[in-house]
Amino acid sequence: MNNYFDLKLVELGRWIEAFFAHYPTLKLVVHLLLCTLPLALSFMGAFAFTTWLERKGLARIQNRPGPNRVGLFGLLQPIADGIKMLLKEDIVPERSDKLFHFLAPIMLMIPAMIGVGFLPLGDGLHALPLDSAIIFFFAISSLNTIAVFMAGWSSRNKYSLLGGMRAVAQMISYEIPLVLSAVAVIMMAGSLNAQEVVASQQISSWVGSGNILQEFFGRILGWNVFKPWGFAGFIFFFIAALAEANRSPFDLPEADSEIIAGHLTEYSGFKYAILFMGEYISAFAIAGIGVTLFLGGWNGPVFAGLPWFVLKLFSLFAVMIWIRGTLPRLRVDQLMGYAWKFLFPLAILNIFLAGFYHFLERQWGTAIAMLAGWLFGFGALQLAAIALSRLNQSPTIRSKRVYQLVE
Amino acid sequence: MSLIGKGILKGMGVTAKNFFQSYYRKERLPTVEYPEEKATINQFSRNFPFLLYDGDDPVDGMRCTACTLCERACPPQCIYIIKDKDENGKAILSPRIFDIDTSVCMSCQLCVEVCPYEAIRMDSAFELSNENRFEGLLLNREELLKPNAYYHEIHPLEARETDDRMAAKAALAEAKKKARQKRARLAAKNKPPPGLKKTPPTRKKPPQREKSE
Amino acid sequence: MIVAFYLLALIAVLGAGLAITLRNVVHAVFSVLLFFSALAGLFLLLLAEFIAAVQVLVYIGSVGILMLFAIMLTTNVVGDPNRPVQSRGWVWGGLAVVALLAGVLLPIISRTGGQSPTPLSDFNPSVKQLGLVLMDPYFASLGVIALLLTAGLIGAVVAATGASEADQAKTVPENRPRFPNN
Amino acid sequence: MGLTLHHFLILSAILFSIGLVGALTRRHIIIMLICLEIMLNAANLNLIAFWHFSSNPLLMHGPLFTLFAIAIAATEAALGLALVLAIFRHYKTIDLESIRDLKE
Repeated sequence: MNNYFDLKLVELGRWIEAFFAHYPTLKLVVHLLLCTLPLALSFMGAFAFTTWLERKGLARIQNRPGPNRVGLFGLLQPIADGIKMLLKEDIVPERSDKLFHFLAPIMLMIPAMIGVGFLPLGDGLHALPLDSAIIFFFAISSLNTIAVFMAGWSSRNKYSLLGGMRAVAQMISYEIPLVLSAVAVIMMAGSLNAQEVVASQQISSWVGSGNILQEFFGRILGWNVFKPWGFAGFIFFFIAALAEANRSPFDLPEADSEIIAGHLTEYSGFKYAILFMGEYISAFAIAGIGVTLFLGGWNGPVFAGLPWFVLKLFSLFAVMIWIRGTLPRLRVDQLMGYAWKFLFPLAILNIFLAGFYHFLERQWGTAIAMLAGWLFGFGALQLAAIALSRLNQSPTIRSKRVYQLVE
Repeated sequence: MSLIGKGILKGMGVTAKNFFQSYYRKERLPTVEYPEEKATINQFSRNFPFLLYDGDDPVDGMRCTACTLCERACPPQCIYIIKDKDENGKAILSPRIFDIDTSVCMSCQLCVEVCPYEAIRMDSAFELSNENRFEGLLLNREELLKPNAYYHEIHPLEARETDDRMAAKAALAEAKKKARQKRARLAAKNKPPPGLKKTPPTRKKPPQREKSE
Repeated sequence: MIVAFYLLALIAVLGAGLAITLRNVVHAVFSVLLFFSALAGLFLLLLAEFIAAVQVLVYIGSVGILMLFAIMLTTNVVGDPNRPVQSRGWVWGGLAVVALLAGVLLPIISRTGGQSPTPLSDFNPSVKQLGLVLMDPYFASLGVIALLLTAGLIGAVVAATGASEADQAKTVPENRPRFPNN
Repeated sequence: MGLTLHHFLILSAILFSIGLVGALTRRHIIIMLICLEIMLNAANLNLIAFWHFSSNPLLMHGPLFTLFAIAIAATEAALGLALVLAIFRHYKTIDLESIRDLKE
């Protein structure tokens, strides 16, 4: 059985619930706790682990060893950081909006956690199995913007306000290519239900056939990244997700060389830790929805289920860290121009490409559709991308550059 | 046809190479993990000044003559000197108090440049952290005085040069002294009118250092 | 169910009430966002899942942010403290609305049949059904809405960019408020 | 006692009234837009409630209508706020009672 791990987990949940079978109210409470508590705890743990991973990875990229003092390989560093954050003084600016300054971290944390709840972590491991989970996810993740604005505005600091406004502008702009690239997937899966989207990414005639080889490949080859429109969509999605999660190279709201720490400037101590955690968990949530939409969710060759989801999530995050270690920060006008003049038209074009692929698949079968999709569809996207980048170049770049000081 | 994002991929390749090679190539991970192993200090490194003495006894062999040139040259004014006096209240050529506030010192080395007696030099010790934030970094005479051997240990080349210079100076002074004595003897023989050649020997001393540089 | 309803109703009324009474405009916008989210909860209670999602996405995610941006781009947040929050003759307006509520709306509501033909959670409407309805019989209206949205967007851009160079030169910001309170 | 249509109708009537009071009594132009949104939302709640308690909810007329209403409300908000910006640029104030003349 392939989904052994997930089924055991679900069974464990049922077993715990069975203790409270005679008390319906208590059973409901226990059910809710079982749905939410492990999720919250595991994602907080994942956050702690990721801070370690990020520091370590960035350090290695920059030829440093990274944290290695606390615990083995510095693995206990996040705990030390947490204790430090807890013990720090909580500073609230004198003229700040006290209530909103207090509410902003909570407001960032809540949507991040709800967003995580919409992810199908495994077969049957789905905290909020709504019928329109994916659109709900995007709706909830747009609440981040409000929290960031709240943090920026309530601090009554010009850098905070600038960071907050930058964050809002950026998140609103990149939400459009994000959702548009997801639309292609939703269109092809024919459902907004996250479980059905995952199920659509396996070759249904092969999975469950009993043949080991078919079982093995049936759960891999159906992933949306392996389809032309899915591959392009994944790239657009990933770029937009980086911006949406305020990650480098789109970390303008927190650009420390320009505006100190943006909306985080006036936060200290535990509120800062919570804001930071909220940001990471919303990044997790977006990476998770990326895994669900494009990387086959919890599908995997053997032991399909939770382990595969976790593996994919962390590898996606590792790529984010890798990008952070490589690319420099964008300028504000470049950032907005990139969203509106480049990603947005390409994401729309990608929806047409998906439709074209679907039509071919219905007419002549998968093989022809794949071939034509990769050859023509992808070529069309590439051409459009080149044309757009030519169009968007400023005239000074297009003409030969003249350097005044260099002979 | 240029591929979109080729530059990004190239950059990612560079960082990936950095990442993986840092695990098995020494030159990719040059970090010295400090408390366990210490970086080898370059002999030209400098941190804060210290005072030199010759011989075994720090106070007797002290080269400093409390001329306060360094005190006046110090831009952040972190040197504080009080001249010593003997029991008759007459000034003697050594400092009673010589303090350097290393929390103020900016390691400019101007005191070293200005010192005519090669008495003050830059130290390369760097583990100076201290629990007392008021007096801990204010070094007094006893803490500042270090033997010439120590100087040879930390800055061998420079110390040798200094020693040579001092030896040359001493030899020159000796030669002059001899010449003066000879002249004195000759003068005693010839009995010239007194009070004619009095100043030259004392005036000659300061420019000599400039020449040696 | 009924507890959830009363809770959400309380939040909604509170949010709306605060929105129309607070002097600080940013606070008012945040309280109206509270109202929007309570309404999204009510939609979920009524099994209109998709509408709840759209409510959050459009109202909280976009309209709220748009309002905040408009506030940030216009005056100071608290306003002139010497001027009242309410307009002149606001008592009459309030009284008229209360009269409308008590005299017209509530009697009409009390006359409608309050009995629900289908009990809650008896049916399970899916988003797919909504999509099918939207695509087949009401496709024309969808197209019209799309056209309207595009036109609205362009109109908004034109109106917001608006002022020409000459106009800008004419209205030099000489006595512009100095933003004393943020 | 379960939830009935009455609950939702009375709630939406109250919310609508609150929105109307705000629109009639406040002088800040953005608050007036907010009040318009409150009224529209109250109407949407009404639509959804009627749909939920209708005899054939699977026809999906309620959500459909609400969807259109939301789309129009979004357009209205965008246009309204753009007009607010234009007004502010012209009059240097958004206090409705200070804006008296249509010309210049």
